[in-house]
Amino acid sequence: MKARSHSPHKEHQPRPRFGAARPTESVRRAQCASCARAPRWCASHPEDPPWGVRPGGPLPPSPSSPDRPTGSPTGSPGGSPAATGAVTGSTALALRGVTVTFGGVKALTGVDLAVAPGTVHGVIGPNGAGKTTLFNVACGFVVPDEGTIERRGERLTRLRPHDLAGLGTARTLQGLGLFDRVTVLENVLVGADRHARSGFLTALLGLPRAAREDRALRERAMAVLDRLGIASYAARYPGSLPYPVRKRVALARALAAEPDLLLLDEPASGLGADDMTELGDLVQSLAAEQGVSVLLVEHHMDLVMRVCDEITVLDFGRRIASGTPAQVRDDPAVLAAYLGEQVG
Amino acid sequence: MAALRTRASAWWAGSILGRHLLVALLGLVVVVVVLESSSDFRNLQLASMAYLGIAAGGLTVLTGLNGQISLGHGALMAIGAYTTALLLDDREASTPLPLVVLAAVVVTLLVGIAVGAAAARLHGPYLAGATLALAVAVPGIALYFKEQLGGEQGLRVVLPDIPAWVLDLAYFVTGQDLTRSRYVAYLAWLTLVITFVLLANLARSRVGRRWRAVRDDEVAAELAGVHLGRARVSAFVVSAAAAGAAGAMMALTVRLAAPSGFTLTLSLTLLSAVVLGGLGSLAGALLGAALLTFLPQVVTDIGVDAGLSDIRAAELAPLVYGVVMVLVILLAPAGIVGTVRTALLKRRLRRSAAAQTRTAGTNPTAPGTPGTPTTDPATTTSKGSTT
Amino acid sequence: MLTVTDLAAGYGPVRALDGVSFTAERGRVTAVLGANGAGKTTLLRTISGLHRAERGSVDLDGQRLDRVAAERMPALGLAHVPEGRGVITELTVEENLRLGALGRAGKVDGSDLERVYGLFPVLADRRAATAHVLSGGERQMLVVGRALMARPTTLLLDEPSLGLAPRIVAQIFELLRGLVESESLTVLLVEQNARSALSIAHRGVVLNLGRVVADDDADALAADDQLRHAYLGF
Amino acid sequence: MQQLLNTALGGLTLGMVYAAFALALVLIWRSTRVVNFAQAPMAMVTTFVALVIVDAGHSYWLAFAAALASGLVLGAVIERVVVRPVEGGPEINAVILTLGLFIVLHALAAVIFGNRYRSFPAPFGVRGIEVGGTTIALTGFGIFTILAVLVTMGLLLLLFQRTDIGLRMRASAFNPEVARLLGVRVGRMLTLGWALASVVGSLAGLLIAGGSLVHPGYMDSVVVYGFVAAVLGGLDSPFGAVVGGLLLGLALSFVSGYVGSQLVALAALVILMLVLVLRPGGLFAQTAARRV
Amino acid sequence: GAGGRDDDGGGGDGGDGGGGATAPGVTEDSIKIGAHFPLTGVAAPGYNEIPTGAKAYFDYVNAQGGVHGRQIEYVVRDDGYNPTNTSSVTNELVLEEEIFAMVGGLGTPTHSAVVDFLNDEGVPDFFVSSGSLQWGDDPEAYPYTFGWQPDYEIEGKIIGQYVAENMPDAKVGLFLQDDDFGDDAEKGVRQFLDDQVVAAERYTSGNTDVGPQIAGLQAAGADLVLSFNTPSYTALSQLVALRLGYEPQWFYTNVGSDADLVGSLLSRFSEGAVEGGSSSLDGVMTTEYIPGVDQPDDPWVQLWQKVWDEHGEKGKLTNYRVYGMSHAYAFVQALQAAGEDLTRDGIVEAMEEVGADLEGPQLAPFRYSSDSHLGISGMRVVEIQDGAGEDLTPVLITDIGDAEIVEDDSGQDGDAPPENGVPEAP
Ligand SMILES: Nc1ncnc2c1ncn2[C@@H]1O[C@H](COP(=O)(O)OP(=O)(O)OP(=O)(O)O)[C@@H](O)[C@H]1O
Ligand SMILES: Nc1ncnc2c1ncn2[C@@H]1O[C@H](COP(=O)(O)OP(=O)(O)OP(=O)(O)O)[C@@H](O)[C@H]1O
Ligand SMILES: [Mg+2]
Ligand SMILES: [Mg+2]
Repeated sequence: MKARSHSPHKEHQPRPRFGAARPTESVRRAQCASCARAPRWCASHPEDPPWGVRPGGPLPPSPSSPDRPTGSPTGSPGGSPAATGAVTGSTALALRGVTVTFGGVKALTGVDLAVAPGTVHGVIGPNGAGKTTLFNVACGFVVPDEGTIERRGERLTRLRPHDLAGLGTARTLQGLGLFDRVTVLENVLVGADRHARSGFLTALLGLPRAAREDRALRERAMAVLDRLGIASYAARYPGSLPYPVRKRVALARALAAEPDLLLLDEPASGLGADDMTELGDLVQSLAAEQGVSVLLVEHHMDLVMRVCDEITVLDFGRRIASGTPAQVRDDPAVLAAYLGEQVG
Repeated sequence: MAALRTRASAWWAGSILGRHLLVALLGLVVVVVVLESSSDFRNLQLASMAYLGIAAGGLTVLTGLNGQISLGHGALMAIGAYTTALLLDDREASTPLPLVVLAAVVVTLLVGIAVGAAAARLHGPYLAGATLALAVAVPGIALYFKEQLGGEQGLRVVLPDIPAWVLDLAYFVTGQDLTRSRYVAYLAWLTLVITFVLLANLARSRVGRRWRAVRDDEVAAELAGVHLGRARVSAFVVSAAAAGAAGAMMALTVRLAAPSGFTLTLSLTLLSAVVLGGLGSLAGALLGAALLTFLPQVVTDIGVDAGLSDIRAAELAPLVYGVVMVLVILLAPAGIVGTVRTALLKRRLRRSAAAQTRTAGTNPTAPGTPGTPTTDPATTTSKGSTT
Repeated sequence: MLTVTDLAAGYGPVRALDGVSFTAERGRVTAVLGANGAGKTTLLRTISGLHRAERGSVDLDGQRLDRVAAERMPALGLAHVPEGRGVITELTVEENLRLGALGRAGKVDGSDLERVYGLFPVLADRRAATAHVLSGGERQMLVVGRALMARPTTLLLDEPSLGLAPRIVAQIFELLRGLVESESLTVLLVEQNARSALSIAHRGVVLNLGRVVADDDADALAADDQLRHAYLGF
Repeated sequence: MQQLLNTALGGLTLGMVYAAFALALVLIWRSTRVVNFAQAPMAMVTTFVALVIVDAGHSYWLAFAAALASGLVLGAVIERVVVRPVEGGPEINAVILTLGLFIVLHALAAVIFGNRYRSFPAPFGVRGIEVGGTTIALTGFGIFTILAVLVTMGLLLLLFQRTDIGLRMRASAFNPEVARLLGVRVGRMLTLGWALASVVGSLAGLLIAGGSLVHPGYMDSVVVYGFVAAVLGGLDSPFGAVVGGLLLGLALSFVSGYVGSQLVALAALVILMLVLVLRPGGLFAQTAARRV
Repeated sequence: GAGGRDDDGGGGDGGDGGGGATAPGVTEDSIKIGAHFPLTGVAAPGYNEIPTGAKAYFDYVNAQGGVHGRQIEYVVRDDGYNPTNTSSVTNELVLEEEIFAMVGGLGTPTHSAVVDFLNDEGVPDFFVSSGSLQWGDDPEAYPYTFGWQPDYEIEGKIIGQYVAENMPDAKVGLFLQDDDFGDDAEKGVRQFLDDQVVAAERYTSGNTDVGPQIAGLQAAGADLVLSFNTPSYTALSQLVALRLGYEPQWFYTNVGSDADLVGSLLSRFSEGAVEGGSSSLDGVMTTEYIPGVDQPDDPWVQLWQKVWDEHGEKGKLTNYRVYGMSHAYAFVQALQAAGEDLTRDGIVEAMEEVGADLEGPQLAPFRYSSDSHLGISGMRVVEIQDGAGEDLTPVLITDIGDAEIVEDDSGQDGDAPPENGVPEAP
């Protein structure tokens, strides 16, 4: 595959992994006539259907696969949180005066941060500044010693990660955190699981309802995989897949939950330039077109500067700066603490 | 693994239950044929294979799908067995058999909730230690409450007379009278089939999916909205319930529930059966149960035929049994079923790879070909710090 | 001087390396570049004996390295900073560092530790903490620091910048340059970020699909637009 | 009063015995990340070796030394021959393997040494010591046991905390690949771990056997309580093992004496659960580790 | 039930065994019998010697031409003292091996698992190796089951009466195995000296730490300890007593007082903490219902010695083996009594008729009759001196419940085996 993927004229080649990876019917049919490239990746197709999902639950029939039936009505009833996220004007996530200490270590000290709905909010800072801890607070792994967390205007207290996931918070880990002994599809299905309603008995007795629901979930999951261009890996086990593919699987799992708040912890680490670009586009479209609010931690400045609407800079657990990329980049404090001399 | 794992490639429609029932039906036919064509002794042996199989099935779900190790399932079987014994204490015992079994399951299930909840936060050796203690503690209770539980002698189990309609049915179907031992064997195997269908349903459902997620990566699972505690406890309870059913069948087969019947050895052999057969696979569990049931006798017979005195032969039996255990682990680390399966996968992988390399420059690890079921983290190149 | 000749390795049916040959001069930084899956990590793992070579040879200053067990490498002055998962999270920061010095020939003394702590003050504050609590970047620092503890003469770095803040990356690259000059190290540097890698490397080897597609002076590579677009992504 | 004292002293000696065995488990856990269920039968075999030597008319101490030595060898051999292949595999396989070994060693011992009770000598008195007219349930051998265990614990603490070899052993156990990269001869470390653990195990065996009866199964009850003790303490801590052993020994002794010997195992379960529910990593586990 | 009609050795109890024989397991020239013993595992030590003894005697009889020209084939199966295994090996013996009778199956919990099955299948279940009452106190329920050794209750009674009469002001402590053994015995003992008992401590077999129990007896100030336990626990209790400096008068039951064995166990501890040799139990009181190896010149023991030398395995004659031989002897006699054409019901009837008159090593006659299948009716109390028992009482016999204790006049004591060592029908 890589032969083609890395040949000089790749702009006019199908994307590497997806092109080569024996595309599913849908993918191949989806290739844009002008540039023989999956439309969703092709800059010359602004009208391409948005990424991921649309408010209102069931997945839209994606043009990349006109033959695929729409998701079953059992999907996510009553509109996915994404809707509310987009509608209510209140902030998607707001941290006020959050302080976290581990033993002696002050990981966070009185950090304020507000993510406006449908925006990409970058968090940068030196290693050990507290970025991941911030995430851990936002998704319930760490209970702050002080400070409050609000989601869409409601204050959250002592909610555990799985509760928050139920409320539409999704997160990717700084590592990969894939389920290595189940297939890629199942990895994503676990993410989509929060849209299932059938209970234990239904499962135990294997009632038709369970089967129906399962089918719906699978369609959801496949749609997400397809949009990330890794549908062809659905039946594989993550362990031996190329690294970027695994990164995408992790992302797909988060997206399958159709979150309205997405926390991405160094999603680009270890990715090549091309994958990074795609990731950037993806993140932007998520925010711009689904009103998904994204909180992004990255050390790749070019990416951060490109996709973020707003950036918060942490150092030693304190917020030392925040503002638009432009403002932040020229902030001397940031330069000193984080960027060092060579910027971007 | 894969026996329970949902074939990811299959997003084809179709009732889960339907397929499992089909398999179950075939299974039942086989059972009838085998039981009818074998002696009373074989029937009883098969009955014990069945109850071991049921327990092993439950354990393989717990350990294989949810990654919780239990050295205490013998104790859970004991609870099922004692419940049965208490309900079937004399010929006039009025409770119908199905209710008895149900009661055994429910009681064990309740105990399972307690233990599972306590064990939910434990991992690896700590869980092993806790369940180990459970395995040795429970028989002691039976000793302590002599009056109610019969102490060392244990409780006799009186097998209620075979209902007339069953006799008639059996005769109608098979043309033979139904002996008591065969009756027990049928009960045990019927229970086994039912249990396995239910377990298979769960394993293939979202419940099973969440169990596997928790097994593979707790943090990621929690982030994906899986309630860790609930997942682990439910897995434990399910396998406890199976153990309860197994205990009930054991009581009916052995016609006694006594502490010395539920030593630590039982729990440990159960676990080994599961692993030797192939962790996570119901077929493997059954295979392991067969191993447990038949190996000792076979070995002893071989010994006797080889001219050893009965006593020497008996002493050798465990030796051979142990050696077999060690060898299986060394030669078939994924258990018998698992190893066979991976062998097949490898073949397919190699073939497809060959196909790939012929058409130059395509992805060597092409889609559609499943990777090896488990990839050793050490060998997979991976980035970012472990979280 | 590290010479790799016709090296081949793979994973089952997957060909990860397919006849790779190149030379890394002593006292120079040689960057190994290429897209994901090009075989960079496999190359390093094969050189340091973690992965079995199916063919070809590796030669370090006149000594055959292939067929030498991984655990003997430090004694030969070769240190490998693995890709990810390099920290032993159950040990404390200092134990990790001490471990780094154990493998090498010479005697350990405080100065090594101090040098590393000087380089990464964050770690100094964390001496006694189990590495488990470290942040991603802190772990990466620890791995790099640990490699330095071995006072290697040959250093294999697999994406050392992974998850590190730009300033730290700059620091590390500075340090490398320094070491290469002062102690004439042989450095084999695998990097995703080709631009910054080439900025300190003297030479660059570009892998693709397990084959060497370019092997030239760093600035020459950086100058070659077509190559840059095709493989280096900038 | 005297009963109280004697029950306590009995518990103390018993606890030390559990501790001795727990130390062996801790050692092997720390150095190979395996819980070795075959530890007991291995110790049993070496004890029988000692018995053979004593029966041949040699001194107790010669037999003692021989038992430890044979323990060393046995441990090393077993690791190299059967355990090596399963290392790096799923941990449950190692568990099952050691269970298999358990059965094999038992059966072998029954065939070779005979499946009957035999008495095992003790180097010191097995009569209680006279204190002011009354005898207290502490024998010369009991004191020897206590000292031996404490010394062993001290040595283990030194080994792991202070020495390079200890660091190497732990590194190999936690992350073999990285350890190799750092020049640790992982294979040797694992062998060493098994060998040392088996020596400590043999010591435990001798301490349990001394002045009492042995037969192929005489260590079996210790398997459970020794393991429980180790888990109580938190498998990683030698100190914890000893504390756990003492806690268990005393508790069980009192339960057995004042409640009923049938409930001893139940008591063990209850204690273990109480501890683990509060501290899932045992008494002396490090503070809650970072998860993300 | 009717056996499966297939080739792999079914046949069940259908009475259609081989050849011209009259019962399953019986042919013109052979009788196949079976037994279950713990040959492996924790319970094996000691007990695993019983079948070797029995086998030696059967071989001896076979060498003498067998019984009614039939050779006795003795099939032993291991149950590891686990009822589950007992039931499966018994199934194998009855359904597959098609034994004629079960002889000497050992253990209360283990045999409980199969007694129903054996009686349902109509398999003679002779001489269960256990003193539990249930082997014979209810012939109605278990017509095919016969006990052999004196049950624990009468042993308790005889001991109790002896103590009550000869040590009226002893403070009695009971050291009991926590199962039917201890319970039945306690029942018997308390009939006579309920008021003298100051403490009753129970140990769980398998738990080798009896320190707390002995400490309990010591604390209660018992100066006479009646111990109902197995030999290894005799040794353990002695050791603990040493540790505690506790020196009461010990009274072990027959089961636990195997002076020869315990002596060898207690011998050779350091610093002479225990005097070596079998004299280590000197002064201890116990009971005796068959002569043991401590009486080498008893004619029966001499017979056993001869048998063992000729047909035994390696290893010396032990009381366990003597026990095995003794009930083997009784079974051969039962076969003689059952006559030429052997049937399962036949041998049971024979036992009920003449069982009480069986010759044999036992000092007191069996209680076999149509309304009791209990074994030997009595024993004598002895005190161990130089490892051998010295009579304290004549042979006393009684029965369960409140049957009184009387001297035995059957002359069973002091009889001698026939010349060829093979019994005739009584
Ligand atoms: N559980 C814990 N116990 C002790 N210290 C901790 C714990 N978790 C985090 N820390 C410390 O808190 C600080 C912040 O950690 P965090 O992971 O948030 O940093 P980060 O900003 O994500 O760094 P990086 O960019 O390298 O990932 C670090 O110094 C880390 O060592
Ligand atoms: N454990 C494994 N099992 C199977 N295939 C593997 C394994 N590790 C790597 N591969 C494959 O080998 C090839 C080379 O992988 P390698 O990790 O060496 O590339 P890389 O240049 O290091 O990529 P990256 O830049 O992502 O680190 C890739 O196709 C990869 O999918
Ligand atoms: Mg981080
Ligand atoms: Mg790499």
